[in-house]
Amino acid sequence: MVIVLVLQILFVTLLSCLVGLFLIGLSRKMTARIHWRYGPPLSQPFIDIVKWFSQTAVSHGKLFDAGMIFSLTGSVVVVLFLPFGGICPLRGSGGLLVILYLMLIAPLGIALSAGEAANPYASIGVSRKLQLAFGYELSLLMILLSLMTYYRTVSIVDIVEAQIQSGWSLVQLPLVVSGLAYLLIMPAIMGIRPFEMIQAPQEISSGPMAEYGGKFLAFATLQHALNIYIGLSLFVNLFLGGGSNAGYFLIKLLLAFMVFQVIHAVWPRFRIEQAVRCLWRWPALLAFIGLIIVWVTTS
Amino acid sequence: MKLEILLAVVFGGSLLTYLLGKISKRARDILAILVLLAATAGIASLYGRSSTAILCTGFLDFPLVLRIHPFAWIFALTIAVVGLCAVIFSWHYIRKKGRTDFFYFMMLLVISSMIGIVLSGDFLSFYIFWEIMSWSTFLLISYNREEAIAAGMKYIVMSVAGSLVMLVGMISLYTQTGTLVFEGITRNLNSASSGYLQFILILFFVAFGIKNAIWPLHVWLPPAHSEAPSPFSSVLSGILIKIGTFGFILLIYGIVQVQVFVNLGHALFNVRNLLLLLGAVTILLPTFIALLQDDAKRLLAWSTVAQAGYMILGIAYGTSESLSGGTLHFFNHALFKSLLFMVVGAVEFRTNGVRDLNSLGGLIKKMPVTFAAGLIGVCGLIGVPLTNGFVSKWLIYHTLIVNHSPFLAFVALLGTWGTILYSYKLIHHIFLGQLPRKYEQLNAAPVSMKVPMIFLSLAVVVFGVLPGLPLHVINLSEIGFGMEPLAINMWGVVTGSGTIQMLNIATALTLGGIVLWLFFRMGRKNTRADQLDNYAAGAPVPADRYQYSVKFYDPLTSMIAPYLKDTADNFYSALARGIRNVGNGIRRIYTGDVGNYVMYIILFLAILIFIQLYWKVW
Amino acid sequence: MDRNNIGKWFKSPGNMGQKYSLHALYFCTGCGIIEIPPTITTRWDAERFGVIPVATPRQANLFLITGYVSVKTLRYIIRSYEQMPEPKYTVGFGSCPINGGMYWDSYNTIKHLDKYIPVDGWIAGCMPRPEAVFVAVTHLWTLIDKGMATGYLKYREHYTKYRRNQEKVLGKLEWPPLFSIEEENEKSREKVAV
Amino acid sequence: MNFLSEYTYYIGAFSLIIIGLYIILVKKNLMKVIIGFSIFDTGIYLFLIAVGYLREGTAPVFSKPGLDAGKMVDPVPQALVLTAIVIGVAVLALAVILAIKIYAHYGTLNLRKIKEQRW
Amino acid sequence: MVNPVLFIVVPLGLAFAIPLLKYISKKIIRFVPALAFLFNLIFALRLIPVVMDHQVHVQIGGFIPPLGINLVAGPVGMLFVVLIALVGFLVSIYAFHPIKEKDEDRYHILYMLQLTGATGVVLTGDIFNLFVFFEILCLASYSLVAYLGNRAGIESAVKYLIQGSLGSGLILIGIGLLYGQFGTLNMADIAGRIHSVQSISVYVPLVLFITGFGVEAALFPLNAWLPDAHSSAPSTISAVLSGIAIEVGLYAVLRVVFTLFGITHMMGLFLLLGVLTLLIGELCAFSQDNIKRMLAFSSIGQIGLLVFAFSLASTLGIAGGFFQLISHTLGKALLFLAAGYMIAHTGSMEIASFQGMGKRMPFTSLAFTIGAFSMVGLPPFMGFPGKFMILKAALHDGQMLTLILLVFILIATVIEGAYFFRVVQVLYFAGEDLPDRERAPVAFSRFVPMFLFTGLIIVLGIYPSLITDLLDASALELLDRPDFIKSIIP
Repeated sequence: MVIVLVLQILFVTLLSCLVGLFLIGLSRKMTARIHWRYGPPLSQPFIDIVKWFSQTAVSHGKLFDAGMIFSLTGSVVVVLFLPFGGICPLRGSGGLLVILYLMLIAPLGIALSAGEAANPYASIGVSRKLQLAFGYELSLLMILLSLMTYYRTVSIVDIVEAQIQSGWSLVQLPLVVSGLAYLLIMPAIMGIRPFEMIQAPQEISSGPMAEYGGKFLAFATLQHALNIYIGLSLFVNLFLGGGSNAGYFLIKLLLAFMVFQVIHAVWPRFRIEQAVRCLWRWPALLAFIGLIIVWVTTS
Repeated sequence: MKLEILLAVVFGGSLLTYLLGKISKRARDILAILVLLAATAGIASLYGRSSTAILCTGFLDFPLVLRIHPFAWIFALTIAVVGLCAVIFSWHYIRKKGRTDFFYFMMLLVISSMIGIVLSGDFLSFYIFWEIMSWSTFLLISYNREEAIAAGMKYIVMSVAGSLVMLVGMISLYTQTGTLVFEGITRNLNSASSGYLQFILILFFVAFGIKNAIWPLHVWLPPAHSEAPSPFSSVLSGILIKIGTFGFILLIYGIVQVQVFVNLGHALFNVRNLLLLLGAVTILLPTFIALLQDDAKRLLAWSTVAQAGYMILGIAYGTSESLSGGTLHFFNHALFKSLLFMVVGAVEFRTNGVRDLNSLGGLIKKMPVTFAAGLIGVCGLIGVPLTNGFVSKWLIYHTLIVNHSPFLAFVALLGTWGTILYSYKLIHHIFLGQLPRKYEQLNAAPVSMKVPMIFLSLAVVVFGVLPGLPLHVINLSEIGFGMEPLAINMWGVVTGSGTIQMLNIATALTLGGIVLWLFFRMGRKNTRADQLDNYAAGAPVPADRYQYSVKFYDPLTSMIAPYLKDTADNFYSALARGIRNVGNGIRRIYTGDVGNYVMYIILFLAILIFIQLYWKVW
Repeated sequence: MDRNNIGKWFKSPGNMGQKYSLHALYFCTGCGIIEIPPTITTRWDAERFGVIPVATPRQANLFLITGYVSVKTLRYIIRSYEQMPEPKYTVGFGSCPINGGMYWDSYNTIKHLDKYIPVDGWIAGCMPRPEAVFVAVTHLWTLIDKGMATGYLKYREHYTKYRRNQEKVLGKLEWPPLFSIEEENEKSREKVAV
Repeated sequence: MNFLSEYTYYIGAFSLIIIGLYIILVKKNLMKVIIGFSIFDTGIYLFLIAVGYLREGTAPVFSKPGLDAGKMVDPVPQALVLTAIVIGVAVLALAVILAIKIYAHYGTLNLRKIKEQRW
Repeated sequence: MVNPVLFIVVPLGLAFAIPLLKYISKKIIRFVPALAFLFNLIFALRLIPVVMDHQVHVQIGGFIPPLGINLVAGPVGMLFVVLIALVGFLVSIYAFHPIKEKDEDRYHILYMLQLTGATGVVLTGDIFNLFVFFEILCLASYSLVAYLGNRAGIESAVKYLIQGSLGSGLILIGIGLLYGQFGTLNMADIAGRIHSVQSISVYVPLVLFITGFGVEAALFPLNAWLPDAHSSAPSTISAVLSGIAIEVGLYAVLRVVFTLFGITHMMGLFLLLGVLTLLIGELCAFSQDNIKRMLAFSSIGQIGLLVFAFSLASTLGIAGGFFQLISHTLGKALLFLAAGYMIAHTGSMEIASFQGMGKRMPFTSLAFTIGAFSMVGLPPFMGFPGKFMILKAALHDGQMLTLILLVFILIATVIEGAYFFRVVQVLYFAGEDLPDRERAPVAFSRFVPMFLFTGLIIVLGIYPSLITDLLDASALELLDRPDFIKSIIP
């Protein structure tokens, strides 16, 4: 039993890292093809990771290291709470609310680490990250609440199972508005364009990452990869019915990702206040309507 | 320990401390700590006990009754422990200031009267201790002079107003039921009409709401918390405002039974919904106002207001899970908020009173223990898993979601995200970023400050991993209120619709952290860089001019700031001005001209006679 | 390209990683920067070689000095170079960093960049075309393969000399030395060139 | 006319009281106000006397046999008036002394100008 | 048991002995008032258990009422006698240290006359004697207000005199009217027959009495003299004026309203009047910068509260009113003494000039603070049981008007709290922190009365049951009118 659990954990963690990195590579490739370029190989993120690990790195203090580890730990643990096509290692430990809270750890860790770096670009980046998070959380919370209210549970596994019984949430009438809202905030959750102002290399020298080199950058990239995976996985699990097995789940993940990738490739960046305003206007409105619909229909 | 002896120890101890201070300062400090240690031990020894004792048989023909039960026990213990930490913290902190005997006396008096409040078994002794707490708090808030005077004024005026309203409610209960002892009131209140009950509840809600800083009644809190001396701020924020929470629980669950409370009045417009609405507003507005603050203690003060909203939400919702959440949040908030005020106090102490976030920075290098404590406190405040704030907030959210109140849950969750923003601002501005040159010679916090901070940080983490410990006591008190207790174990809570299991989360996070740390060690060893060895577009970093924390969330705050006027505060200020103007106008009737005065006398006579002629009153 | 040679990856992951993931810091000192946008965008697409621009020296391992180096910019170049993590490679782009180029007699221009920081490769020309960059990159690959792109080691070894040269031009530097400085170092300076 | 002759003293008394009150109310000069008080008091004394007065009554002393107690003037009001006059004189004296002091301090007796103590 | 006449005779005799004693020693006269009132205090306290049992009557000259002049020492009377003796004794200790270099003997004579007048007012059972003693009280008060001889004192005294003697004149008219109808001056006698005549003819004397005594009792439109007189008198006299004189005026009103006329159906009017007085007093005090004026206006407010409490006309209300009355007497006397001592130290009556007093005069500041807390009604001080009892009575009353007025009382109390706490803050926290050595030495004669007042306030605040029996008996005396009449005129 324990061995199965350990195996599950290892499998999910590694696979999600791989998937995340693969998605980053895919993203670069897709962007290049849309730009009429040849583009890097799909393995480029892995090459980068290997390179970073072979480099020296400069640390600004204990918290600079610890924050980074803390951040990646947070992301890895979130992954353990998400069903991966029927596999969910920590299913009985708190459900969506715990996931929401664990999702805090990653940005908090990076923020602490970047703060210790004492670099103004990093601070600006962190500030933007927190503000952007605040922007999309408004909608995300309402969306998740409408789901939890609809299914009367806080457990994500239960929600997935309920969808297997009754079909995808996205196509069920009370939840479709929420689903649309989720689609709108998805790029912000994954940190891709048009909500890429956190890093904005041309503007604030890649923001929180400004002082990261070597293995720190490797960790940050892994964290970013996991972040993309988590955002997509939440969407797939909550609205696209999860997956009965890992393969099916991954296909859904991939398809969902490619939709957003197209947007990423062609869109410019918002300024932070434009982004927040945009996020607070349309997705929030939709999510609010969705929540009201769910509340009315279920009470 | 007998309850009377306990009270005698704390009250007598506080007086003795004052007198001893005239002889020896050091002995006074030790005595103060010993008194609270004795109180802590005494309260701890009362665990699980339920008993009553008569303090005095006839005060205006009312008996003064003391009683202990699990619910009072957890409050009393928290008060004693946080009070103890604050007093230890004062050891160095207060040394620089004048009037130290007075400070210790009032500090112990506040703590003693709070213990008195939670142990009181009837409304009269409750009120007496309540008022002693009010005025001693007033004196302590004003202790720092200058701006503190206005803060103290705001506090005491609101406090007096609140307690008068409570007095009216209490006497009204007496006329209705013929007794002031809690059990007697509960017994005799069954026959009361629902309109009367709502009237009473609203009266008491005003009184408790002022102490607990519910939204339109919160205005005293931010200035008071920020201007009080820091050890007292931690008492103020950690436990004093929770006395309001205590009152709420006592009233709703102990006196008016919760079944009665939930079903009271109109389906939509009733006191419960009013309280829930105010709780939601209390979470939402102060959270965002805290974002705008640049004063560390004021930021924490607004955060306290916001957190009080969670407790109100939990208490007013009226399920056993929500009550557990609210009470647990009280307990947790007492720990982490007093911890945070101590952290800010330590920084303030070392930097000679700098609280302005924009002029601090980089202190992690100088005060690492303080930083760690601050980080843990902030994590608790946000509710990062493995710290105690998480479980209590989870309970509140869960009960709101499962019982079909998504909008309240939304407000509560959104408040948490606002909390992240201002918490990070606090930590970042004080401890992270560039260390200004003037602070390069800064010392770490003295031991007397580190000890309580470390203790409280440990408590925050321990109760975060083992929420079963406080929840067990809360369950006992819920049984005392005649409610269904929660299904708990040492590591978490089991409900039909979602479980929380801190064991798994803790293991996952710890193991994950260790594995990733090992993985991190696999990479090439890194070198340490100075804060000036930093990327600045290739240029060398100009020392002391590389500050960047001003207007940290400006894009966001400039958007929301116009909607965040503290209208309640403006209203009260206008009211005070209005009363002053009316007073100034009215006293013009004393013109100084004796002819007018004679005219008043004759007019009075004439009016009295006119009354008789017109209405025939005789 | 031996990018897909698994065996080699296992034999020397460090070298392979450095080769195929050259994250470049373009130092826009002069006119040379005009050739960089076509290099990294659609027309020539440097990304297929794994070369992408990055924002800060902390993330870079390839330093491209694109154009003449004035005394003023030298300070920034040194600072950025010292902040890059090791191993790091420097490539001088155009004639000016090599010998001053058309500014050979300017009082204000650095004539020989390799006096101040080690340079692993030069791209001659005024201007060199983007293809020349790729030539330099592939050349750098071979150097890395052979273990000859060791400018950063030289910098470490002869830091005293470099620092003296730098201070001769720039005066006292604001930042502390990166490595320890020997008091008396009579070793003759070695030419470091491709 | 019967009415007038019946109530002459009362009419006189209340006239004096009203006049006194009028002076106290209207006059600015402190001395005049004191005089007004004097008149006011006199009115009251007259009123008290009138209360006890009996037309064609005798002194309330049984000086010779055969006097009807019912025909005697009531002695109590007279005693009251005596006391009241004593008190009145004391007040009057105090008032005058104070008036002197006022004049020493303010140089005026105009009550409309002595307004330092107000609101 | 002691004859109640002595409570009047002893101080009166000693007062007139002062000019003689002056020739023996100039110092000795300082102790005469203290002696007299200590005597009163001790014997009055010993008389109280007797009075609780039955009323004590004294017929002057052996004539039985209604013909003779009589003294009635009931619970109410003795309560006031004790109070007057207590305050008189403590305040006279304060005057061991002379108020003014010259004319010390006059001060003591007038002081004793004033308090003797007050004692007489509360003990007499005869309406005309009430008037006479009242005049003694008033005359002494006028003179004492002018005692300092400065501009403010003289001006206030003149205004006080004009208003006060107008009031006295009205009382005298009222007495005349009553006598004309009933042919008697004994209060019990009049009370027994008051309902036998036409209503308007007793209404006019009632109104005249209320107005006349109301001037001294500082009811709302009649109280214009009070702030001036209280603020310009010497502090000891302010303490007595505020602690005794207006209470005695109130006593006279109570006697008239409850005993003499036995009114039951005009109480709504008095409730309104009380709350109006309260509100206006507190509002005016709120915006004062002069501490003695502030305290004076606060006295007006307190009188309003007392009027409200008594107008509830229930045992609870009157007992509560008496408790609040005692608390106000002790508290306000303490406040005036403490403020006076601080004024003597700083030479200014501005509140702002009391900065740093907490360091310089720690005990005085503490006494002031405790007095202020007691005034606001904070436990464990004496104001709390008083407020508690009044609120209890008001809520017990339960009429709509009372409940509405209750709201205003609460507002007024909050305002009162605001200005008292402001002073406390100035004492302790305003301005710069002073070093310890600037402490002023505390004079014994100043310390003792303040200490005793403080102690009494705390003790009675913690053990209000010490006096509640007496208060209940007093309330009963006022309310149980037939019993009162029967006990005097069998």
